Amino acid sequence: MTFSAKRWREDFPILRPSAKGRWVYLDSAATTQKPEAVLRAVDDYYRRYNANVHRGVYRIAAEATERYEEARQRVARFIGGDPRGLIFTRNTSEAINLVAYAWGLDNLKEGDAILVTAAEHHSNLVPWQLVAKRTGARLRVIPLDEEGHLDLSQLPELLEGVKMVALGHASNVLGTVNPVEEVIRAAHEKGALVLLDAAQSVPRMPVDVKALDCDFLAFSGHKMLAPMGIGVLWGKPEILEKMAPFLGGGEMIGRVEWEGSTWREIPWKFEAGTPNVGGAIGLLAAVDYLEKVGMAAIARREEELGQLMARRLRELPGVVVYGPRGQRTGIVAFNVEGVHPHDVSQILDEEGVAIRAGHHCCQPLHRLLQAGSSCRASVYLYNDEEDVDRLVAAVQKVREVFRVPG
Amino acid sequence: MTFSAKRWREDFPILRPSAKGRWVYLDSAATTQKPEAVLRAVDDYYRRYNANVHRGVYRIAAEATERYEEARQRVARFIGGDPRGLIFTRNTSEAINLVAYAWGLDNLKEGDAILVTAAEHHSNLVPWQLVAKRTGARLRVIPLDEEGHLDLSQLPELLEGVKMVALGHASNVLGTVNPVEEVIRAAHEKGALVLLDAAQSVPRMPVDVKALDCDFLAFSGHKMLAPMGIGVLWGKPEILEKMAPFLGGGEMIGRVEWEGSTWREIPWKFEAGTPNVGGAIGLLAAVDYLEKVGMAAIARREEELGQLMARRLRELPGVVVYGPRGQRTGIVAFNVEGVHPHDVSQILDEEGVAIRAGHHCCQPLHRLLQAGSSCRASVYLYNDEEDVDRLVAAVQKVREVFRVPG
Amino acid sequence: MSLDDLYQELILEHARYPHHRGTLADPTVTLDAQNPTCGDEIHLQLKLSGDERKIEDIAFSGHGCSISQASASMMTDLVLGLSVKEALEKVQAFQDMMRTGEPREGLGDAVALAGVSRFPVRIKCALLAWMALKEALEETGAM
Amino acid sequence: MSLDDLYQELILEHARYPHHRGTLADPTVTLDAQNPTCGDEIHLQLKLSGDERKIEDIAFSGHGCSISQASASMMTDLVLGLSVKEALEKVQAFQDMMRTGEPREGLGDAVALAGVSRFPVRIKCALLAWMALKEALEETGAM
Ligand SMILES: Cc1ncc(COP(=O)(O)O)c(C=O)c1O
Ligand SMILES: Cc1ncc(COP(=O)(O)O)c(C=O)c1O
Repeated sequence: MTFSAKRWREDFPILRPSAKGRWVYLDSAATTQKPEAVLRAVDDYYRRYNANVHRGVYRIAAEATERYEEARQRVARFIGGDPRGLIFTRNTSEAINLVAYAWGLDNLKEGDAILVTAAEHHSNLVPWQLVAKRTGARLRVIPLDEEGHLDLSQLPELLEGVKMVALGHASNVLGTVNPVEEVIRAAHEKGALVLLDAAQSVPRMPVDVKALDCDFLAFSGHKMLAPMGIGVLWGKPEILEKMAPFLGGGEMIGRVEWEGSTWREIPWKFEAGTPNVGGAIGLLAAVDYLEKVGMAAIARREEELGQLMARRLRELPGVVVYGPRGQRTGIVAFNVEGVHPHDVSQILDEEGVAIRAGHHCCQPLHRLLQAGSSCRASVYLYNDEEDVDRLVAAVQKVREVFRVPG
Repeated sequence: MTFSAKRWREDFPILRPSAKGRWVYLDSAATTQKPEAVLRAVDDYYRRYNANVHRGVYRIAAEATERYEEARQRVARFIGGDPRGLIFTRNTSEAINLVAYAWGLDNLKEGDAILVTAAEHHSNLVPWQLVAKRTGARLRVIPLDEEGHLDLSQLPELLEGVKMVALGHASNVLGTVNPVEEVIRAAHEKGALVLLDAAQSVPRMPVDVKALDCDFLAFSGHKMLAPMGIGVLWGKPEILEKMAPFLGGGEMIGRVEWEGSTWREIPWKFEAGTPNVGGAIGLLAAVDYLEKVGMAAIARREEELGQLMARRLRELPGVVVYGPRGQRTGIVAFNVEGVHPHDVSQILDEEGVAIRAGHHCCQPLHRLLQAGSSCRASVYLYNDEEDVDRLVAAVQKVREVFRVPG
Repeated sequence: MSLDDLYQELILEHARYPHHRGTLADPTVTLDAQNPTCGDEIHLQLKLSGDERKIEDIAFSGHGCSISQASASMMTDLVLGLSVKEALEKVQAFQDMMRTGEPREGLGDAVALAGVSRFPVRIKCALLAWMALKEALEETGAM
Repeated sequence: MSLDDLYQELILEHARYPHHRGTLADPTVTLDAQNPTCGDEIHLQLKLSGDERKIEDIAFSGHGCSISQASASMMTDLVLGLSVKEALEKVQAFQDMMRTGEPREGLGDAVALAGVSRFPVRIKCALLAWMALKEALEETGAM
């Protein structure tokens, strides 16, 4: 059975061809487009049973609450986790900050270390810098090898004194998937916890928190077909239970007295105020859609297209492709010699191909790559070989306009 | 010119009469319903120009960024504030927590006091308890008089040693509007800052931060026609500039190094990760709609219906209405003697009237009212006198089922 | 679903004049439980026999809606005099009834609450006292 | 809007072979500016006459897209030898041109950048050097 991107594409209103022809979207690592099924689920919520959750006795309030909690169950099942550990946040960034504050402020102190990798997204780096500053803990960095893989040769030494390993699962620049099982095992042996930044893995491969045995996992709905404004932190219930709350407010309380308060049980302890119910319902529909397509099929497909894209781009003279030559995801960062990524992206846009240009929230990694910025093309289930052809042809056009030698 | 709720009602798909007749929604203080214009604006975004903001060169990314920043300008104008001080959050709760953490952790210490009122919503109480616990600061409470108005007779004494006054603008239970100008003036004289919890004021009356001279203002989009998942913190730019960031991540950074980072200018310094662009665009459309109806007209209308509801309910034997007899908003809390609010709300639901039952996130206030919980009916621009009739008739039905004497 | 299912005369009677409402002079176990979403609270007290095998006396106080009050009243009627083991079986039977909506035998007046299962938001109200009992009995460790 | 507006030969020439790229031995003012959304950076150096009235020499380094590089190159050509006041007027004229899209007189080669105004995301690129110059001149306080 071959994967039919063309068939899936029909479900995405924004991807329908216009009079000018078909537009090619290759920026799904930044945010994905949304299928009709997700848009309808959210619309149906607002047109039929929009209400604040948890406290309403009337019918639509009960229905909204039920669907919201069903979304929690469903998304937890999707990642193989206990739903009591599933907290809805705005996005990956907020999820990581939640842990950095609620776990970090109480569990880090002078002399402790937090271990990250050299390829970390700012969202899995800056929160740890902020909490390090407040607690006196220090950051330590797992280096990369030439191809962008983690260099784990010094891992045991790096783990000395580490309380938290904050680790990207799949890179948003290099197209690598990190050997997180190995790091998790080593970290646990030394008594450190592990948070996985799964913003780029949960959308594009099967992820099972039980099998991985990670302590925390963060991801964003908008990168996996759901609307913006909904994300997830999953944490092991026994760890979450011991943590102080993060945001204070409605819904997360037990008993409120002037002198202090008690908290509701997890996961609600970590959800303050009116949640994004419509967003959670959208994420539920997105997860249904993804399972219909099949996460294993998506992962295989990503790998195929990623390989093809990397190979075809590498064939062009004056084009450098970052990341490994072997196994990879459908996220490919590259540069055209002597042409700034902004200019590449601008010309590609004129050719009807949307890619991202910049540091992709990975300034330290770009310094390592000795590039101020890069171009990034990333595929999703609606892309196919024809889109890769269009990309390559458009990069040729860049070479012509800027007279790139070769 | 009379206010035509009936006309506005037609804009709200969820409020259209079904075969069983017209359903009466009286829970807008919890969350409002959404007009077609808002639903369409969000839908149009996802169907036409959904993209991650700020970093994209291609056309729809540019359009999404422009609309997102236009929403900031527009919402800032709506509250009369400098757009550089307008930060998009998930909701009021997150907005208040932002200040409690980012301002509080660095500016509160042992011996300092935070002043709140006895009617505070948990979202404007618990964040301060949390930061008080971390810093050694203490909470102090402005008491209420018999009718639920702030008792300001001891204000100068209460303000001694206070660094922050966290003050509800309009109560979500009592229907009162607090004399915030007076408190702000007194607080500023003593060098204290003032945060207004405007979750219930911005949706139902003209609010101008310049005129009020408050330092921070927090409110939620979902309580003013916008989708869930979008809220606002407005702060005076000169104060925000001096604050450390709250959440770390993409978008809020200047230069990221391993050892530490610099921040982007305000307001972006306080927006980490992918924002809820669709939500912001929905809020823009909501603000447009509200200005078309007219905030002054909405305020007058609220007052009329609030008065009517309070008076009609008070006329029923065995019904107690909380809050003032004089001026009030369209939020009315009450109890039916000997009948638990859950039971009242259940019977009202059967009669097609949706109200809220519970402590409305105001446990301390309910202890003051000597009620574990209460019923709350709240109107918005789509409600009218007929809805009040329906409410009163349904409460009569409660009295019959439970044989309330009188 | 109809209101009459929910607000049957028997339920209203129990809610209006609850049985075993009050406190015990010499309880073996005391347990507080609450429904944080609505603020309802129950304080449950048990007096167990010397070998902690049998519920010799029971009382409850606190506040809640008619369903939670009636449910507590019916429950206390039912489990008074039972062994810990029997009482826990009743709790299980009541939970099953709430989940399935099927009336269960051996629940005394509490069978009238079967209709609550059709009002999902109210199930928590009906369960509050039973969950408190279960927790209290498990605390005694007398099973 | 068309790509040819944006990538005119003159612009590409300046981008490929920028004028006054480098550093000064003895600058009066040095200013770093960046466009945080894309990471582009400029280091601008000025040598002012003794009374700080006149731009006697100018140089820039850093990295950025063709538009920002070309713009910096054109700007340095334009303001070299001008008084601080004249230079600030040029900055104002360039800003106006970016806002309105109308070509402005007296901007030298930089008039070729008028078309950038039709690409809103790129305006920041074109403005980077000019904003740096403005800030640098204001820092000298020589106005
Ligand atoms: C006065 C007041 N403050 C704060 C909030 C919290 O708003 P949100 O739940 O949107 O964060 C509410 C509404 O629930 C409120 O009425
Ligand atoms: C690896 C990685 N981590 C974190 C994030 C942050 O996600 P969000 O912006 O949704 O918070 C992203 C996406 O931008 C990412 O690619």
